[in-house]
Amino acid sequence: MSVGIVVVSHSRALADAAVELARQMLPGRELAVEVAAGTEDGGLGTDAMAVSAAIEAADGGEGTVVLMDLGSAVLSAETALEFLPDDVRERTTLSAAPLVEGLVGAVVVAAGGASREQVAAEAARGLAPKEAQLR
Amino acid sequence: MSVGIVVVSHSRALADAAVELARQMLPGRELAVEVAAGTEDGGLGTDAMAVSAAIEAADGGEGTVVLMDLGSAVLSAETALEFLPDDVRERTTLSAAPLVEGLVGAVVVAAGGASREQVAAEAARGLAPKEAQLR
Amino acid sequence: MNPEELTAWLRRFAELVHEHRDELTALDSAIGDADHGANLDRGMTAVLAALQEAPPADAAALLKKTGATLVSKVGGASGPLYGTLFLRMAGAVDGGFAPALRAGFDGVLARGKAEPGDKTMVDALGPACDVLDAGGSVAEAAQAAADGRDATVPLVARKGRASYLGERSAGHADPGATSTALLLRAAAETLR
Amino acid sequence: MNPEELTAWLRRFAELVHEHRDELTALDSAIGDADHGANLDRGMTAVLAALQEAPPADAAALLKKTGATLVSKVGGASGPLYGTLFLRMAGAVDGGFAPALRAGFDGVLARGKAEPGDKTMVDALGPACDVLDAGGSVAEAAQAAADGRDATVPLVARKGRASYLGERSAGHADPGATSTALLLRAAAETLR
Ligand SMILES: Nc1ncnc2c1ncn2[C@@H]1O[C@H](COP(=O)(O)OP(=O)(O)O)[C@@H](O)[C@H]1O
Ligand SMILES: Nc1ncnc2c1ncn2[C@@H]1O[C@H](COP(=O)(O)OP(=O)(O)O)[C@@H](O)[C@H]1O
Ligand SMILES: [Mg+2]
Ligand SMILES: [Mg+2]
Ligand SMILES: [Mg+2]
Ligand SMILES: [Mg+2]
Repeated sequence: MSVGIVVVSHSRALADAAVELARQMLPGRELAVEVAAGTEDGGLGTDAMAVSAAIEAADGGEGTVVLMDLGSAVLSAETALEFLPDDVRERTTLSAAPLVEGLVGAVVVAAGGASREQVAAEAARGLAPKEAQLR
Repeated sequence: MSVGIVVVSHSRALADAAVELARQMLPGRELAVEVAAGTEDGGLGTDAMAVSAAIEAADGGEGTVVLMDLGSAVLSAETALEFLPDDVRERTTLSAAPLVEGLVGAVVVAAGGASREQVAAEAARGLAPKEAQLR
Repeated sequence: MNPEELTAWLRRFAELVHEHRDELTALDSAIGDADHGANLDRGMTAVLAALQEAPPADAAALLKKTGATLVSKVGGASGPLYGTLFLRMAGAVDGGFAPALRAGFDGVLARGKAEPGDKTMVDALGPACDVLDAGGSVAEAAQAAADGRDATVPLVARKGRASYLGERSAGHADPGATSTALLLRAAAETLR
Repeated sequence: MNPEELTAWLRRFAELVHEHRDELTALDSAIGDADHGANLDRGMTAVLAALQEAPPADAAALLKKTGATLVSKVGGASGPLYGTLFLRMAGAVDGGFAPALRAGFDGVLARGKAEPGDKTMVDALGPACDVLDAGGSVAEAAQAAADGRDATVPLVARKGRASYLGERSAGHADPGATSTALLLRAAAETLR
């Protein structure tokens, strides 16, 4: 089992495209990556209940790392924690990492069997490749 | 005239969705935001010539701030600089800021008439709202 | 408190939100993403539908359902914030409106981490709670919320989307403080 | 160098890339995003089409067009890298193949900021340039590039997508070093 990844965004299109980009790095490999994005009617927004469901779906026992786009998505994700069973909540990490850049690194190390702490740390250094290239 | 913004991504869908999300913060306001994303055949990739054209299109005289998704997008953007007229190149800033988070802040301050340095600085602090919310 | 008076309050709030939908959106258009009216209208419409569909047995269940609906349906930052307000009220409603609203306010503070003066709904909700805790009437609390909303006009936003605007956020009332003033006005019109 | 021999080189490289497309993609599938074969095949197909459409008058113009086409059509990191290689070769081609390739290699280093041992195309291109600069034949340079490619197998990637894998990138040849070995093999087969 690997750590699961959850993408919380105001935009369904953004989340789906980010996941597609990241999954490129997993040719033929499996990983639970769940999306909670957009409002029910297809607009821009987040839904704490959808985040909660996505976390439960992505959690295979090793916990999840949750990436969010903007501050209000963080509020929804924090609220989502309240609706999770205690054991699932305790193994959920909300990450302030850059959504797109962090996701790519996170899926690679998660698929490699890294721990939740390692996945979150890799997401957090998501800007490093761009910074190194621009130095 | 405002500073223009350019979004360079491997994914056209990702770039378009990020711009839609950011433009929400500019109800009724104008701003040049150009996208260079994806390969000609709709696949995932970047194109230095398309980046160059996007920078020229976004530059209204005050220069541009260019946001990129991953390291290889930085290589394309750096290559794109070679194909720009000297004056345009000199007022182009390539930013290592988080693509989505930085873009939202960048468009708001750019639309407010900020300088290129201010726009780049705002993009660079794109993770601050998430970090503050998660502290 | 009984479910009937709470339902009356929520109905009136939904009505006021619907009436002021465009005004709330216009305020959010000046310093945000132009959706606060649409967000809250969608959320409160969903709340009324949920309460209608399966009327909760008691006040706590009703507030819980209200909160759970808002965190799901509003879409913006005000969703988890108003949602948490009602979820926390559910745990304190046995003591009456004043302690329930105070518990809700504490929930909003914990969720959003805003401080008074950050130009948020906190600036309308806090003064209302203070009035109630000091023994004031709900009408007086509603007036305090309206004054708090007005006092957000000159403030520079330090939380939420409006904070992206920096100094440019000054000169406009905060959308969330404005809707909170409506929440208290609805209370003054429906609760004794 | 004349445009005819350069065209022969590029044609042969395009052929080899096309033949090894699946192998390059399989290598990139192990430590990247499984597109290097498709990327370079698309890029070199576009190069041949561009050269055919409007045959450049001299070697420099031909190399420039090749580079400009690759930076546009490849899509991956190898686009700006191979593109820069050819663009810089254009400025040094008057001195012959060896100084041109060295100038191209310097361009790749400046563009990608990789160092020898980072498990990239640099590890195949650098040794080839060293052989040529020391007066070796193009065939010897091609052998050095192939050896450089083989030497990437145990390395841990420190640049490009493969670097996301950390230690897990060891045990596989680098896709870009593999295609660079093909570029030098094509040179050995077409240039004296
Ligand atoms: N961290 C926070 N703490 C308290 N209130 C906040 C916070 N962030 C935003 N708000 C309130 O939410 C309102 C905006 O709500 P809304 O427009 O529905 O959400 P969004 O800004 O996500 O579009 C603001 O006017 C403000 O009153
Ligand atoms: N910064 C760099 N410097 C030198 N070579 C690099 C660099 N980044 C990537 N490469 C080369 O590019 C190859 C990958 O090319 P390709 O798969 O076409 O691009 P991408 O990785 O963007 O999908 C790698 O195998 C490596 O040899
Ligand atoms: Mg809003
Ligand atoms: Mg919103
Ligand atoms: Mg690749
Ligand atoms: Mg690629």
